[in-house]
Amino acid sequence: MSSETPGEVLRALEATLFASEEPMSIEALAGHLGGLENAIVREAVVELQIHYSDRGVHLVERGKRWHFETAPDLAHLLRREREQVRRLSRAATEVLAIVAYHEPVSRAEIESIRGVQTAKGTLDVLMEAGWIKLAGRREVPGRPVIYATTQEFLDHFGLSSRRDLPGIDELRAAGLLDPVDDAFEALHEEADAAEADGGEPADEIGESSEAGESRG
Amino acid sequence: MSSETPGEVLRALEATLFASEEPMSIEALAGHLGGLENAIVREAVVELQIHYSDRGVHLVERGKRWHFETAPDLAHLLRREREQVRRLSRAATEVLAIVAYHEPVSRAEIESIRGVQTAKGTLDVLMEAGWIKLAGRREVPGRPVIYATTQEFLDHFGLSSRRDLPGIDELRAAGLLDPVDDAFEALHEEADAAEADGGEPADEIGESSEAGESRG
Amino acid sequence: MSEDGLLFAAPQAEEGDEWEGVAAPAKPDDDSALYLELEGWEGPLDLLLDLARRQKVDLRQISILALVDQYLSFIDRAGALRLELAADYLVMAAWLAYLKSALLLPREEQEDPSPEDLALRLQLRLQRLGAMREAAARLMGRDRIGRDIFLRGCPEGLRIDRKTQWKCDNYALIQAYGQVKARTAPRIYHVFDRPVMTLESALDRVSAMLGVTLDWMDLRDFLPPHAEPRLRKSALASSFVAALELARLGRAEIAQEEIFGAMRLRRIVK
Repeated sequence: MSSETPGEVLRALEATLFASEEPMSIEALAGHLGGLENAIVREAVVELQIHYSDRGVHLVERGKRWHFETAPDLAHLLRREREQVRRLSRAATEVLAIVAYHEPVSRAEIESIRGVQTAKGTLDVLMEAGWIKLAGRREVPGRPVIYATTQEFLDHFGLSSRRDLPGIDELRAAGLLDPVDDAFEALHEEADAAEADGGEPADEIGESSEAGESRG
Repeated sequence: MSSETPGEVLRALEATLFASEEPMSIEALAGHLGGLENAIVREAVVELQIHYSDRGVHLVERGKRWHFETAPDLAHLLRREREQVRRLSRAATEVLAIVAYHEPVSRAEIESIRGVQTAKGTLDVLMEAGWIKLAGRREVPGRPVIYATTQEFLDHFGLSSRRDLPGIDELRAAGLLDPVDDAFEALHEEADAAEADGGEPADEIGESSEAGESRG
Repeated sequence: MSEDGLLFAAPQAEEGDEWEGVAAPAKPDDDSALYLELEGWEGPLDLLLDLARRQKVDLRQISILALVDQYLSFIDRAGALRLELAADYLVMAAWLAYLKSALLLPREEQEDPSPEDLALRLQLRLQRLGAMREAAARLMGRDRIGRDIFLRGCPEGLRIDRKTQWKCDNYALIQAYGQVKARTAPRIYHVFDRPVMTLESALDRVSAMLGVTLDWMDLRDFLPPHAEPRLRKSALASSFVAALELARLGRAEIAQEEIFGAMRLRRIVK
């Protein structure tokens, strides 16, 4: 790509993004570059992204903020002996996934999915890592605190946005992000509808088929 | 200037130098990249240097070690100055006027003329603005610092000398010596603000940054 | 159920392939202990989920009854190994044993909620947990910053220094000085004399006038007849207080017919 001399905006963007200690939004970049128009900055950022797309360093967008990072395919060269990445307990990884796929979510909701009480420490660890944050309270009786993921979470796991979460569309389509109660009722309604149709109760829904098998 | 897809060595070098926390020697780079020959690494580093020579980030050699840094002509982007225009608070304006009419004056003299305590911050603001300066010490017990106005002050207010300031008689003729209602109100406001602060009478109005310092 | 009590101490035996993943290798320094490590194990639902996986079928297709059987046999076996079972495992086991018996009972005798419903709920729950567990694994397996992907090692950092440009104009300056001067200039105060009737003179006046008659007199009759309004006001106040004082001393009585009505005064003859 662009082998010609890059324009001044491009050079300034490149320098700013290289020097910044944090990912920067288009607005922040525009502001830093002395009030350029957002549209111009956006265009230049995309051009820069394309320029770097085949290089050892990539320009990526994470939750509407941009930063440079090393190309994923070079991980084998760069992986460091001492791992800088926090090792999470399985409990913590599950809780993180539940927060990410269901956010915002209360502790009770997390527990109802996991089926076990979630130790206070688990949420603390995730908050300390900067991956989840308090996101207010749910306006239901008890006003429970709810949790959501952070910009740092997107950064760390290389997600442009929550829509990038692996398999989230499939999970949603399969109803696997709906609460058990909803799924349960939906199945019952289906079964009732089927019965009303005069058909046999669909056997993959109820337990009848299995119960039947086991009796046999 | 490699506009073609950069080679693998180049990409690896780019990523390694980008991620490194300190400048790296050719040998260290070669070692890091799985024992490449120094000559190959050197060649690639030079190629990379050329690629970046007209960009916003340069690859530079410092004492036989290489690292990326912001292009020198863009260094101003790293430390930006942002100017903001602020109105001088009433207290500061009064102090400035007193210095202008009575210079050189000590802080105690300013206070006795104003009839209110004067925050240190107020004088600091005026010095920061470049309108007053320290003008030595008065040879009296305690040797208090005395203040005077600057050339910048004259320039800013369009005065060729301090004698251009209207005299007391002229002020009176202009009605500026009449006990103006709003002057009283201003005083009351100050007193109220000070009471609300729970502190001593503050002489600052409005300027929050200076408020609170007056207690000192 | 809780995350506590996940460490099971037991003789290291029968790390059967069936339970791999449940039993982590024993700690080398204590080979008599079998640790069910936190890495893999958390609670009953986890175990059930793992059992479900082990059947290597879609959760929707598996038999809850078979699952329950396996879980219960795990608990049995753990008991045989003298595993110190966590309370929640046992609670779950009891619940599942109930569920199993209910599933085996003839349909008509079943209560509400039916065991089928309970089993369905369990299955739905396992499905969801399974989905999340898989999602977590995929998330953790992504290229992660600090492990696979790196940010710039020594960013120069961006700094913004704010500088203030102070604004003030000529007029404001001179006006401020004028105000200081005006504020601190010596000031002359005029205090005006006001016509007043003191309490003493009112007392004298009221008692003297009361002495003349035995009839009721309106309070206003005691006021100097042609006084200027300000003196009248003062006289009214003083006379009122004088009347109260005389009443207190038992030398006069006061009457008022209605609120804000005329106040009348009469001498008391001793």
